[in-house]
Amino acid sequence: MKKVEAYIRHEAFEPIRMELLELGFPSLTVSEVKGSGRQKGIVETYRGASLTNYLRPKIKIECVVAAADVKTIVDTILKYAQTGSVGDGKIFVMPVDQAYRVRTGESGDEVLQTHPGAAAEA
Amino acid sequence: MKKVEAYIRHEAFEPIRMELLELGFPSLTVSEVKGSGRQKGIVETYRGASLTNYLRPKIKIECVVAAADVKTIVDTILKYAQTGSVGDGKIFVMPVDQAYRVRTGESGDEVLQTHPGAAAEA
Amino acid sequence: MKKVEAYIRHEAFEPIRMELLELGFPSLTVSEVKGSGRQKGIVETYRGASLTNYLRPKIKIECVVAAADVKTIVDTILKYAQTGSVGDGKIFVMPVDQAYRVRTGESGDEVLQTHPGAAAEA
Amino acid sequence: MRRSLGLRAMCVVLALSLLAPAAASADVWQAKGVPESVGINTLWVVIAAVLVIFMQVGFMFLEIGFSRGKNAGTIVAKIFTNFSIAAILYWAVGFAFAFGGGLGHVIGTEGFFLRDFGNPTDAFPIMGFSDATIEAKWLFQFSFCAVSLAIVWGTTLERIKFGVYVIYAIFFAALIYPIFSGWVFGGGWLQANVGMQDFAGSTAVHLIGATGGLAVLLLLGARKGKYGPDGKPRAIPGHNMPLFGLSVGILLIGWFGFNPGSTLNALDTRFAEVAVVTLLAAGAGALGALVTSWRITKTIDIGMVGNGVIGALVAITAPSGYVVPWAGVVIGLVAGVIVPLGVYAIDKKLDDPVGALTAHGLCGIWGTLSCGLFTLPALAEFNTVGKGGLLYTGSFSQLGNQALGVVVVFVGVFVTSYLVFWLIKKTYGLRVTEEEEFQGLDISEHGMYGYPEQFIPASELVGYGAAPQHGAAVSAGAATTEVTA
Amino acid sequence: MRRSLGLRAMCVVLALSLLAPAAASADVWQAKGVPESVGINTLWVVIAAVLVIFMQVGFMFLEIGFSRGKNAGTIVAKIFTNFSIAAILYWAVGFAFAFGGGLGHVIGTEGFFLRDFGNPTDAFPIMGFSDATIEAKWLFQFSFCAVSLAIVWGTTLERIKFGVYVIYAIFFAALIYPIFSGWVFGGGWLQANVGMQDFAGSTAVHLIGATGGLAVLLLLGARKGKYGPDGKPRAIPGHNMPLFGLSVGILLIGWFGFNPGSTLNALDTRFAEVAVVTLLAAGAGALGALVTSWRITKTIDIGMVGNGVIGALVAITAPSGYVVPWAGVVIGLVAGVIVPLGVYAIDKKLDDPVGALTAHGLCGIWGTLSCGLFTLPALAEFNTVGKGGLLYTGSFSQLGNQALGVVVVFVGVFVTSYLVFWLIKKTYGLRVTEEEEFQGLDISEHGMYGYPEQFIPASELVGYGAAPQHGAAVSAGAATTEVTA
Amino acid sequence: MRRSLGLRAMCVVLALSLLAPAAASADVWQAKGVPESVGINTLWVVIAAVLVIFMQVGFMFLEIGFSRGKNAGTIVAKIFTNFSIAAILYWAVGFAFAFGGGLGHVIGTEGFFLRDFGNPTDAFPIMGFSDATIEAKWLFQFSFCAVSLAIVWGTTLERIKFGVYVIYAIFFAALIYPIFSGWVFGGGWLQANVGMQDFAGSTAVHLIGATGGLAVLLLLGARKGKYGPDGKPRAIPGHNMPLFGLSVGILLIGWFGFNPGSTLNALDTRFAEVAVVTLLAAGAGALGALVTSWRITKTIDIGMVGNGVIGALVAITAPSGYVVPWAGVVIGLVAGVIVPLGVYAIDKKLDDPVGALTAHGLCGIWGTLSCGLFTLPALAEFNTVGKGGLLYTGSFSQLGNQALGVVVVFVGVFVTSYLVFWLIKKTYGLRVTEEEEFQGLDISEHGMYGYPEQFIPASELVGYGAAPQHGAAVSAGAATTEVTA
Ligand SMILES: Nc1ncnc2c1ncn2[C@@H]1O[C@H](COP(=O)(O)OP(=O)(O)O)[C@@H](O)[C@H]1O
Ligand SMILES: Nc1ncnc2c1ncn2[C@@H]1O[C@H](COP(=O)(O)OP(=O)(O)O)[C@@H](O)[C@H]1O
Ligand SMILES: Nc1ncnc2c1ncn2[C@@H]1O[C@H](COP(=O)(O)OP(=O)(O)O)[C@@H](O)[C@H]1O
Repeated sequence: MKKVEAYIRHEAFEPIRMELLELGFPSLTVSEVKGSGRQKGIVETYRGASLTNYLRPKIKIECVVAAADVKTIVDTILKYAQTGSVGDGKIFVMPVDQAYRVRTGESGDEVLQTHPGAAAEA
Repeated sequence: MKKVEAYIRHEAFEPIRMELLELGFPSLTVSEVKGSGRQKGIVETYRGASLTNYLRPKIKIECVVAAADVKTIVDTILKYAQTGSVGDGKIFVMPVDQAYRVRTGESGDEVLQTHPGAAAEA
Repeated sequence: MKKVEAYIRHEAFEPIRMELLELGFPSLTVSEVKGSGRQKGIVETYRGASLTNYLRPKIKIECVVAAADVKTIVDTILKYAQTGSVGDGKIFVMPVDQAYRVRTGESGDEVLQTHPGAAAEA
Repeated sequence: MRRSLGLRAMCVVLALSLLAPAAASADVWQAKGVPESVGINTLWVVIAAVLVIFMQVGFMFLEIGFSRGKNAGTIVAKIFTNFSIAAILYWAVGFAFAFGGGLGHVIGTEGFFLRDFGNPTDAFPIMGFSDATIEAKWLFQFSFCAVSLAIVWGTTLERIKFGVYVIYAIFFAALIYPIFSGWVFGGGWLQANVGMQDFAGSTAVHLIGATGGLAVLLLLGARKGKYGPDGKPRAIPGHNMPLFGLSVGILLIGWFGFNPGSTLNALDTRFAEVAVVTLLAAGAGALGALVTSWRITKTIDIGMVGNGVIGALVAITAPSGYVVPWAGVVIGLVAGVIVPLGVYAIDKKLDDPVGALTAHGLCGIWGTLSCGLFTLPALAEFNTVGKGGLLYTGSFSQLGNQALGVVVVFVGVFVTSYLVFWLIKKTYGLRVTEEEEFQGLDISEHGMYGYPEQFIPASELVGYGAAPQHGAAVSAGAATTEVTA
Repeated sequence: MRRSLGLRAMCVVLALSLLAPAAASADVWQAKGVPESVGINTLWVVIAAVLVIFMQVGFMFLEIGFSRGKNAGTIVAKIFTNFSIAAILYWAVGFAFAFGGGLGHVIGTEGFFLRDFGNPTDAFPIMGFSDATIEAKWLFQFSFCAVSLAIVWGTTLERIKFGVYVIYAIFFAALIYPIFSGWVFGGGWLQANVGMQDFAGSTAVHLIGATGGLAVLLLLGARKGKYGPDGKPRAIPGHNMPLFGLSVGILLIGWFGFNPGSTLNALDTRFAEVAVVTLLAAGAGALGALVTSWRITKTIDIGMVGNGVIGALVAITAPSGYVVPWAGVVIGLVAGVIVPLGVYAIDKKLDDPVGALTAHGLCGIWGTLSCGLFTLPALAEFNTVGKGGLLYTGSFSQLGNQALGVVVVFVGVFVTSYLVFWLIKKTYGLRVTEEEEFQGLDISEHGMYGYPEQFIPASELVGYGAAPQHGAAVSAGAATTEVTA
Repeated sequence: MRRSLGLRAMCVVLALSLLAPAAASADVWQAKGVPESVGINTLWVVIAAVLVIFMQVGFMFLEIGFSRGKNAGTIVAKIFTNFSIAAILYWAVGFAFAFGGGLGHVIGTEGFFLRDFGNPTDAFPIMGFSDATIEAKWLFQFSFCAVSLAIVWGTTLERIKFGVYVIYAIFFAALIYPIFSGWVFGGGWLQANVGMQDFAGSTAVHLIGATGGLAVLLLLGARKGKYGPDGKPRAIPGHNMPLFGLSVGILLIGWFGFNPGSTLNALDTRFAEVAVVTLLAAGAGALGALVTSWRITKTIDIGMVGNGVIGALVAITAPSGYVVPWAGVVIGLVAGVIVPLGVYAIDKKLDDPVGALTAHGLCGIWGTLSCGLFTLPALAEFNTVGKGGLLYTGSFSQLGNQALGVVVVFVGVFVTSYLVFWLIKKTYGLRVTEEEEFQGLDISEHGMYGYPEQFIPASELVGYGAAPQHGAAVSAGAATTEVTA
């Protein structure tokens, strides 16, 4: 089991979500984060004084999948999140020991997603 | 050391927090996330046009504990977060290499929680 | 590759970010979280009834670096986040399997940061 | 489906209201050659009416401020819908029922659709002391009806079905308010025969509204989660104190129309004195509530200070035309003390999110009774209603009459309102489902949040957020800076 | 650089406006020994003007409520800038062009800088029926100009360059509005010769504004993302329905100055009747829009209820001085039905975030035409403009004159405005860059968000957040509690 | 404990204020048989007072908009508490001290509790030119006192202890404001003997307020974090520009009561001319500030445009009754230029979050001095105060008198206020703890956030959020959709 964490632009999320859904990976979690990287900051002015924001808003996607599915997820994210400009973001893959579905209490790979390869349930 | 990450409903959090506190696990972090999974979306209308939200608000709990305590944490979350309806959420367990307490700079299992089994500290 | 996750006070972030930038680690992500730990709660009153918040706002820093750089990151965070009072927070280090730069699709250690030891790219 | 009931009823009433006068409409207006005093007094009454109409915005934000963010938008729709229903029905029938009869009447009979009456002074005898035109008087009295209706709903926030507003508004603006307010200050039997004093409506407007609010609350129940498993009330803080501040400010301004405008007369300059009394009461009320709530909770409760202003204004409404300034200060101060005590006490059992039962109910009662204590005999005479208060006359008679009036109106409005709400509950239903309540009325009743950006994930909104679309330099206006080495 | 164009132009006009009258300024004021009626009518006109000026705040929040949060602050700057330009220019030249000529004029020629005219009654003959002072009349007419200008921009939110406001405002307040409004209610040829009825400006104020809005919209285009790849409109919800509610409430209040104030006269008491007609129309409009939108979308659309009020008020503006109450109800109701239908239809092709084209355009047209149906002959006579409507006279002639007026004004304003905007587009540019649009106008045009705490990360703000700085016990005020074992 | 000091003092004053008149209260009101002019002028004065009272809401949102969200709610409580203290004390003693004496007085001696004076015209000679009733005049003058008090606190936001508001308000409304404003426009020595012109209070209201604000600021110090380690000012943006826009809009409206109302007279129609001058100045001020700040910062600063309006209104306050329109434009324009320059300069050393020192202080001084330049001799004569300005007379004498007045008032108010604040600092304390400041005044002083949902984690609020409670289909209203395969 692996967790894919991606920090991407807001605009990229919707097409990624839709393709993942089609591919059988409906389950993921997103959150609003602020990232610092190569992307430029933004300078605000207020009553003559200025204020620089180095942190820019990003969407963080968290998606836990079976190890075999990592490539599909990463590729899908790369496909839609790439604009070629600085600030496109990063994807990280991390190990996961175990997963539980709260509703049923069951655990293991089969709780992860509903893609063809996984234990269907619906 | 393990990190337990759980995505649950807002209402479930309060009882979980209270039981974990009693069990000696006062330390955890929560954040507001939006999840997509089996749960249905919601359709809004605005001036005749409609807008579907597939992402529903969830609470994410992050709690790092000694490997031996993972079961206690997972069981507590399952106990209170289970309603039996779609959207109850997931729990993931992940490996952690090291932990530091910022206040003292010390590291290791003993910085994690204040439960009986861990190095007490008051 | 390792991920450093730190839960710290808001005020500590700015100096940490600046020092990391100087050290060649410009890339990181922050988010607003609420933490529960040893720190005291806060009691509100509303029309005579009272309401206790046990969760206090914290900043979560996420920073993925090469394994060799973990110590630098942790030390920098400890340096600025330590006030000595309860509530200073925790740092956790976790394994990461792989990293991708979305803009270019490349992967591996070199996508992580721009510090001298890593593959420069500018 | 379910919702169409109220709307259909409304349409029928509306259609009727239009057909009738269409037959002979030309009679409303005639060329005028009127004395200057008519113009001046009409001017004052219209301006006062506009100030009172502005209070709708005050009630809107009182409720918005004290609601959770998920229930904020619905209030906007509610206010304008209710206001509109009241306008049409008070024009069609309400005003006639309230004012269109001889002194001592139970229900008026002249002046439907503001037409087909002879000399306005005969048709609406109680307002004959003012020569302002009947249109101005209608506008002013309508604005009171709309205030009274707005007050009702303070107890029902965050859980009531929208259609209930519509259905009850019809009954309220067409019948309940006109009849009972008519008894009190429309020249009805309580005013003309009992001699009950209520200058601008502590009872006739505020208590009537609060009584309707009590009736519906008893049938509706508390918001889910308001009372813990132990039965103890829990804090459900409103989401926006600044907007609550706006509401109090606007209500305060509106009250300068409400009370002084009730003179219906500018030329005797009484209205300026009423304004001073009103202001002093409001000030004393804020301070009374501040100190009282601070003594109890050891915090400076923003809501209490604001509600102290409102409660004091409600209390001074009845006596404002009958008392001198120092009495206004006393009346306001007592109202200010009542506010936190009433709110804390009622909150133990009844879930009244804005504190309407206290501010408009208890303070309305106190204000009405206070005439029995503080009415200056000369002013009773000037207004030709009732007698001086206990303090001046040593007699309890006026106080008794005030109490009688309060009881009659409370019982009358409570019974009729309870009946209407009970019928609604049995047919259309009063309350949204638990699911809808949890989601919030904005999304469940109106299909959209009142604050969309706070409830809809940014990634699902079009062009939301402040992130530059490309990493490229942001052009003119927002200067940029390189951060990487 | 680019932005300086408009500003420079403005400065020049300003300088001119100051130099001229500086030479002989003492002539404006003379000691007065005036009949009481002058004071009274002046009082009413000034108060009405203040109510109408308050509508600027209404338009501010109408636009703020319907914008995304990243574009909220710019509207504040826009409103005051436009208002100010209008004030200076309408004083310098606008009023003179609009009103300062003989009856039947095309463009006025007297009264620049409110000076150097002889007897005001001769210089501004159309307003001779009122003896209010010329300063009061100017203030009132200026407030209309400012409303009309505010209406223009409803279609342009969230993407227009700030300088466009400045440049067009100069043309609008100095020329476009004065000339065309002068034709309609400044005693110009449409009023004096054609007999077009427009009591308070359904055409002269609202349609003119909406027409300007249409012209700029055609050149400006939709907000990015408004239309999907399939060409279908997508929802871009505004960010704040409570503030939208505030806007409607304030506009409603303002309209009690707008329509009744257009009598310019308190002593004939007509204004009270106009107020009643206005109120009833607004009420019917809200209900009409509520029911219509509910039938179509099955939700109670908050925006539609509010826009129903606005649309009905726009519609009743022209006939308010010509019709009786029941007709007001009908006119308002129809406007209420028009609002959702118009908004849904226009939204398919044109991106008009606040619905100005419908509320001020379509409803303005409907209101103007409705005089041709419902004008009471006696009131046409009283106002000495045009004749009775179809319903009373059986003749289509007034309706035809109304239609002619609408067409003339629409075409005239559209052509001149389109030309001005086209020139702006070719030189200064109309639209911010895509990047700036995505970021939002607040940061890109004004260098700071309208809601800084929502867009700037807390860790980058000074002393933001509510976290205690040290873990130590929080002292007085906020009690604390130990939570760890 | 600490907090009880101010409250107790307040209670004592209050009790005294009630006891005294209780003995002989019936004298306030007498039946009237007054000339129509009294009614008309009283009407205008009361309406103007209501407009000025509305400015409290303006100041509320000015401060709210420019504060961080954690300090927004406290302002609501502050405004109503201060307003209330001012009401009670200005009625008890303030008005008498200010106006109740012969011309040239240092402190008035008649009219405490608005009673026990003989003929009002003799008791309050300076207001004898108007026949409006004394109650109306009191209401109007009180509203000025409340404005002046509200201005004080602009410099103190986000760090002052609530009790300071209470304590200083008592001194201010009872003594400081009455005495010094009385010298300037209450018929005191500056007005009667020196001939200082201040029509509506650039000095008597605005400068007095700003001077109090300067005194407290010097003792209070800057907000934590405002100045960096290098001593350079840092941006602490306010949290809500739309609400700032609301404030400016309301203040603008209020000023139509403030300046024109200061005629205390409707029948001479001067008020309409004052209104025109006021409006033109405001417009010029917005444009002056827009251009000036844009030249310096290259952004269109929303706050500056709004503050330009306010600064210009402050400046035109003194001359509004003395100058002709074009002079109003010049005065406003200069004030508009002063605003950004003053704000930027003061911000370098003094932390004045809303810019009160500039808008009310510098612009108040400029406005007062501008009389010495632009006063039309005929208007000086009409108002029977002072002489024409330099521009007309070539003499510096009026300018000198204006300067003298400014200096006297500034020094007097500064010294007394500094003393009061110094005493408060030594006893009760001026400033909350660092911890409380960091947390925000809402939670630390009032025990609850002004925006609870933004500061309290959703999971700790009752029924917060928009998440459906069960995964089950959301019923009526919000349609739903399956998303999983
Ligand atoms: N090493 C990292 N650790 C955590 N977050 C990162 C890291 N690198 C990048 N990010 C996230 O990705 C976002 C985009 O990264 P950035 O360096 O600007 O883009 P690019 O990789 O195209 O140069 C950042 O704003 C940050 O949120
Ligand atoms: N594989 C996953 N990766 C990340 N988050 C997940 C994953 N599966 C579920 N979640 C989170 O859990 C929430 C509930 O999941 P859902 O599938 O709706 O419930 P259920 O497991 O009861 O069918 C989701 O909204 C999402 O936030
Ligand atoms: N074991 C943990 N798992 C997750 N988050 C933690 C853990 N321990 C601490 N935290 C985070 O760190 C913050 C500070 O911890 P706290 O225990 O108050 O400080 P200290 O370590 O100084 O006693 C908490 O609010 C929480 O957000």
